[in-house]
Amino acid sequence: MSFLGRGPGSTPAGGVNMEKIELAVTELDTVTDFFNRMVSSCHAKCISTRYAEEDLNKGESVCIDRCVAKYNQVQKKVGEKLQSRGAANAGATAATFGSL
Amino acid sequence: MSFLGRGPGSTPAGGVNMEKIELAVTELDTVTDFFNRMVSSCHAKCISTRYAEEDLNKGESVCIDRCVAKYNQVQKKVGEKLQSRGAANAGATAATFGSL
Amino acid sequence: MSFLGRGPGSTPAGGVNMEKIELAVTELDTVTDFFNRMVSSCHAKCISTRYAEEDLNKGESVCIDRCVAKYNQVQKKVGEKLQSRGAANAGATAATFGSL
Amino acid sequence: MDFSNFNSAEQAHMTKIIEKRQMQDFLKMYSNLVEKCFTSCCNDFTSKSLSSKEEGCIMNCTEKFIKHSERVGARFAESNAEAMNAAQNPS
Amino acid sequence: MDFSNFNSAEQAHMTKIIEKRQMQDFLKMYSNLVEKCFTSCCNDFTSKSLSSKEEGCIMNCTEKFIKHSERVGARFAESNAEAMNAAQNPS
Amino acid sequence: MDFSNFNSAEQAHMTKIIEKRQMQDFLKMYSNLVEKCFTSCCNDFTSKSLSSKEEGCIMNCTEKFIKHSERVGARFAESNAEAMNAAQNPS
Repeated sequence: MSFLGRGPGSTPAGGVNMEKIELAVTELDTVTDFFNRMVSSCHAKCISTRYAEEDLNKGESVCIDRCVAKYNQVQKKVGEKLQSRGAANAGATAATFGSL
Repeated sequence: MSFLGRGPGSTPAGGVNMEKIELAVTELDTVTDFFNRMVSSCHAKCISTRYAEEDLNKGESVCIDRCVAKYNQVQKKVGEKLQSRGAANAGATAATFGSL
Repeated sequence: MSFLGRGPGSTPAGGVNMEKIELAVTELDTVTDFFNRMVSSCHAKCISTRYAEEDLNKGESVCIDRCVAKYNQVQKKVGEKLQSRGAANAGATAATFGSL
Repeated sequence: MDFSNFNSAEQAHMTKIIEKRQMQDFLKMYSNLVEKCFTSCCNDFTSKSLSSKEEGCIMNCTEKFIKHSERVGARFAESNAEAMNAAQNPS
Repeated sequence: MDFSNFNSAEQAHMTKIIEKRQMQDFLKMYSNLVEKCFTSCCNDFTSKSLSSKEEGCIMNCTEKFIKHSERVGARFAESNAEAMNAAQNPS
Repeated sequence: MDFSNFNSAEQAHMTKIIEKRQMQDFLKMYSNLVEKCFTSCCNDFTSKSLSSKEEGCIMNCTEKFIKHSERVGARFAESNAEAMNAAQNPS
């Protein structure tokens, strides 16, 4: 993905603004990753792993609804905290490549 | 990978059909992911984590062989179920981008 | 990433050697993956998940320092072992595509 | 996501990418589901064939995971719609 | 990593890539942190709102993870510097 | 996988991609193995040096993982060959 801007499609003549596309793809991948982790986390919290039946029972269904609501709240809280901390650079890239 | 089709190599003149290459790469990545999860799952089921010796003992070896056989059967069963359910759209992409 | 070499930027005229860039990106991704796993492993070993306070306590801080030191030693030992074993081909790619 | 500021060439390009991602997401979900159901259902390695009990467990695990994902997806879509509404109509 | 053998066009290219990776890494860390703190802090699903206890736990979990990552990053950078030194000045 | 319908330019291209993937897979396996063996073998953080017991555990863990992967790979290749045979010679 990182090299999109170098493809022939990035020329304005093609009518496609590759920067815009690339941003949309990053957003898509981020939403997908977030959703998949929510599915996995709520599965761990709500679904019994005995698998004696194939339908969600009442308790599981209610648990899922609340789990999604709470997960969204956690995402908001963590996001606010990260923003207030300006924590964008706490990763390996910063630790290793600070001096390029 | 998603942008292959836009590279200069996609012109028929180059002699390389990028659609075909891209499909093969998706298949390669899928098989690799499947294999890595099988290695990891069978490791968890069969290998003692005390690590008192460096060789697989008899019990571990037999367990691995059966584990691979069962894992392959599970893959087949899950695949049939997914196919009969037509479950291709149960992901985040569908939930978020259904209306493009 | 695998297709970099086909972009227009790979022509020497552009002044950018895409092979070199690609190698550097692989190195960057490897270091990042290694670092993220170290963060995650040392978090599991050192940080209490009760989250009664927001600061690292003395015990956690000392534990982190030693954990990073040990993790680096493990990386070295495993790397030496892999090198002496010539284990580069133990993956799915080899198992499936040995005959291309 | 809002693509109203995309021209038609950009929309066509984005549609192609989304279709590719959907296929990749499906394959990843499949692979993940095999691992999850295998881990939950298979604990006896005295035989190399799935027992009927294990097979039933696998079927229920798969079906339940799909229903779970669908329910999470529905709730997720609702909360996204609400958030978009709230952004457009600040009270 | 050593970029001294990169010409200026290559350095500019690499800088762009690194910036993009930093954004992606940040988003992945965010997503991972939400999952980790949710898993540690939320265990009661009799309500759909975070309790104040859960909220406090989430805040501490986030803050502590950042401090943890920073400390690991600092030790990691030190050991990389040492390794580079040792490579350049073999005794 | 069957590449018989690939022309020579496509085979050359695919070979390059496979080689690159093999390197990436190896690096990922290495990184994963470090994490796995560290997690299983290191549980004492009263010292910053590996004890000889921990070091022995790491060596056995690595060796055993390689042997495990090779055995899984061999069984996997056999079952792929069988499946391909069955597809070509339906009884």
